Amino acid sequence: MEAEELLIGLVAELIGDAGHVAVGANSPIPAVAALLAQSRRPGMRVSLLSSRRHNFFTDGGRELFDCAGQGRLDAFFLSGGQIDGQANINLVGIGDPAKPETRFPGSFGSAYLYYVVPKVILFRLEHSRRTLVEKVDFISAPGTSPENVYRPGGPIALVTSLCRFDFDRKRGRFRLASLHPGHSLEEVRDCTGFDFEVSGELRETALPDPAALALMRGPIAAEISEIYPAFAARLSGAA
Amino acid sequence: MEAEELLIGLVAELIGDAGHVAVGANSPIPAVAALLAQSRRPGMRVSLLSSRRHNFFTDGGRELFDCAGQGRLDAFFLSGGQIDGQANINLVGIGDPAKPETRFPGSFGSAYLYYVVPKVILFRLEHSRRTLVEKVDFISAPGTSPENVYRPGGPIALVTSLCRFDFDRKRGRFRLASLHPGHSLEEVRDCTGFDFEVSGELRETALPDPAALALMRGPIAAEISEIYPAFAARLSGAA
Amino acid sequence: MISTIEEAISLIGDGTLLAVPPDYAGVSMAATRALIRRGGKGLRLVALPQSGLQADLLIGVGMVAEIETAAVTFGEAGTGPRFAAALRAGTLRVKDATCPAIHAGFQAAEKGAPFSVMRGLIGSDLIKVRPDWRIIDNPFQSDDPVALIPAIRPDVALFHAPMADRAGNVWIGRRRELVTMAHASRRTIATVDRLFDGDLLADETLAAGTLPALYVERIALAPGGTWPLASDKAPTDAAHIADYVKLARTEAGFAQYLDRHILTPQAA
Amino acid sequence: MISTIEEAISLIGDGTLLAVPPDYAGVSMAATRALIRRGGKGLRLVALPQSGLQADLLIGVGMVAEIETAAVTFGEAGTGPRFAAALRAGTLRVKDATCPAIHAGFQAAEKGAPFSVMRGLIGSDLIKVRPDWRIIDNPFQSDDPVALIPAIRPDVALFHAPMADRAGNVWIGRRRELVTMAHASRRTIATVDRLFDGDLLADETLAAGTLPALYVERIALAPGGTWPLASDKAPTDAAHIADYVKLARTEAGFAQYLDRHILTPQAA
Repeated sequence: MEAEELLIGLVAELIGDAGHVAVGANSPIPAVAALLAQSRRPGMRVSLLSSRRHNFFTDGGRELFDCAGQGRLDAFFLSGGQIDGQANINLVGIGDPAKPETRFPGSFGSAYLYYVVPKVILFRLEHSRRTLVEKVDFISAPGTSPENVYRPGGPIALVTSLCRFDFDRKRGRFRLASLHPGHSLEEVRDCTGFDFEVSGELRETALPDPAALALMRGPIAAEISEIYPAFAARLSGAA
Repeated sequence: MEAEELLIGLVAELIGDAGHVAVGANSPIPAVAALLAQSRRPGMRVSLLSSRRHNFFTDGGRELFDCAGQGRLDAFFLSGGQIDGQANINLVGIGDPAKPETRFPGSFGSAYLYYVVPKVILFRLEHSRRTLVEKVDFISAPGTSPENVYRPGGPIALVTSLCRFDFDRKRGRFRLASLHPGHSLEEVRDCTGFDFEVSGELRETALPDPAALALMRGPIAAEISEIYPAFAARLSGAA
Repeated sequence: MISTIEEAISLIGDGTLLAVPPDYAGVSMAATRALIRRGGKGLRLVALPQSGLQADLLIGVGMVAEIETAAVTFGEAGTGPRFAAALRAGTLRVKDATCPAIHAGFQAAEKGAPFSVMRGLIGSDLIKVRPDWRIIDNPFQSDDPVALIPAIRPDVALFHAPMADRAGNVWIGRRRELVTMAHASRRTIATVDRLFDGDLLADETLAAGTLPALYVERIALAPGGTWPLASDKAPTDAAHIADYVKLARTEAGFAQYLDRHILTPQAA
Repeated sequence: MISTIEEAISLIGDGTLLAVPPDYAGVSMAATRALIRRGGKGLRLVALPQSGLQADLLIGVGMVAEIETAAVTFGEAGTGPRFAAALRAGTLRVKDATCPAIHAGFQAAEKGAPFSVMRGLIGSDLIKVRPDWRIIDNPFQSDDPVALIPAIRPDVALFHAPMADRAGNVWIGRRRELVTMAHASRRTIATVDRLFDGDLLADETLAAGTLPALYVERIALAPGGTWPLASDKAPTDAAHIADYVKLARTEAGFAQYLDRHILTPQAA
């Protein structure tokens, strides 16, 4: 679990002091990270969309989007079958969309939430030239928009199994911010299909401190066992 | 109560075979008429908006309008501080709307429902040159619309204390259809501020038959006593 | 979250765009009386979609600069008397609307959309008095005019509901205009008849009628706080309303009403 | 009103525009299986806002000509296998969307409005594959492009809910997308776990989560009718879904699944 624990700590750091963070389905690491971030800032609201207990929405499926449109959602997670160097994400497929070679599930809420949620964290563990490409085949949602487009939100970072990239919205480019322990800049360059900047202060991604580890392995693992029983068991077994 | 009973019978006839009729607040005669019409056609739905028991809406105040917009409301009642010969209605006031001499309550839902409900019955008991005018001071909602305006609905008739006018949408004019017992064409002309046609087959408004009278004085009076206790008591006392 | 009424209404300042529900959907008359006792000016009221006693009182005491509404009505008793008087005196700006246009404006704000589209309206003089509305040609169909209503985003929503829990979830039942009102507004104040012990969201039956705490800034306990208007348990106090309408025909009568029912310390 | 599943689905014909909910909101898998047993063709599915097993099965048997959706997803297991196969084979038209655009389209239909307005979307390639959407300049503000989504008015909505009463009122709890779906659609079919004795609208607590009978054409009893998808009482049957995803990778495996779980007479 060490790699997952590292990612949980990193994502919790990226969430920072968001007032309200929501996590979609099939996202155990962001879910634990959100609850960890919340434990540090008790006023923070966390919506785990696949949970009944951690999901306060009562207005049907549209409420998440309405809530985001109202400016009441501060952080969210998106991923992509492909992500490119301009932080464009592709959730549709490869090849002609009408007759694709590879079809991904679909754009979900990305073509809206990517624009209106201030801190969108891109989370894609598979770090390869297949997933991190120079140019996506289909833009489900663009990383940046022209000045005249209403866009209070957008990507702040991309977290992979190798590293953390921060996204510079002005320049429309990623900057390698930290390497996970055991990985090198060379390895990241080899596995990345797009060009990126390298931070002058390139660090090693920090491991969570003992207090954070105790929290995620203990009370938070118990809390998420409703929706991620297997992950919760492994997490609490890591102690 | 004889005058009211006559009006109830007349309004029930105008409702006809509507699938769903809604009645707003402060409308005892239309409410009883709707329930009478329903008793003749058991599949008919009646929404009495000020009743809890006869109001099935569960989506808040907008549901009436949404329902009408979906084409699921077939008959409704509107009135006006002024109504003119083109069936324009004024619910706003007399004089400059920013500083009116006389102010009416406001347009309510008229500027939408008048367009989308197929059978709008105008109901205004006071039949005078003050209320039935040549030209309203303010059009809350127009009686007719140009061809290119989306308008599946509109007025079908105007019921007053003296008579029934039918509305000819093509010509945009009222036609006197029947006189209530004891009233004359001359009286109607004297009390009406607008020009109107006179039906070739001008009749006397028919009194409700004994079965209808028994229904309105009995079970229907009991049903509406929740919202119109005084009116219900008078109606059942009329037996 | 849970506070006194006086603390709750401190969110309402001079010039606040204040959203209020219609008489049948849970008007916080308790907070309205507290607001009048406290005083203030320049309120901009927006009724979803109409108002009655609440607006008439706030207008009567001179706290309202502007009102957007589909009506200020006392039912059979007609137009709000202080509303009509203020308009005649030229001391109140009115943005006349129609119910579904106000619903549409709130729903646009709820969705974070700049405006809503609606049928109807074409040919109504409301268009003339509402230069903030637009008529455009439907881009999907030629020669088809449609009306656009800009989003209505109030500063504060104020209403009364049957109950709330201590986390700030408010049970509104089927009065879903209150949900839209809270979603569309920056902040929400709810007065409630009682506090619910437990979590309103823990039970699916109660959750179905619950506005989540995310949208609620202040809750104040005010049992029977809609009086003299209707609540889920009590009908309108018709005698009181009739008395109000009679008194409020004149300035002096209105002052007498205020003195008797609002400004005296024993009144809730 | 109350009927068998077979009679209920007779409202769904060849070419019907059929609205379905997402896997978590009450999918009528019982009616879906009955539909597959009955057969038919040319269905146009519209998911509010996404689908999974239901769409994949109907596509797999060749009953679907077109689907509008924000995704056909099996969560961690990825894209619907028969959906992907049909697209590769060119036998299915897809109208790719994003969740809030589908919500907006249904809400426009619910309001009788010709279209809805939404933020986001500008610069997404979805615009390129959706010539039925429009980008216009916000008439209220210069140099501000916004997207317009035309109303989505399905012929039939099909879903599963916990209960209904004999008058046709359906309790949907906090799954309010089902309300919007029914409002927007011409007709609605609901399968339910059980019949409620009495009137769901008579009690305010239950009424808050009730879709009124006005919007409902057919109700059919189908206890556990969401299986293998989640219901308000049971989670997703994960083992069954994993099995489906594995089998449905090939035509032969999919046929085996159909035979085992749908076409055999003992299956519900």
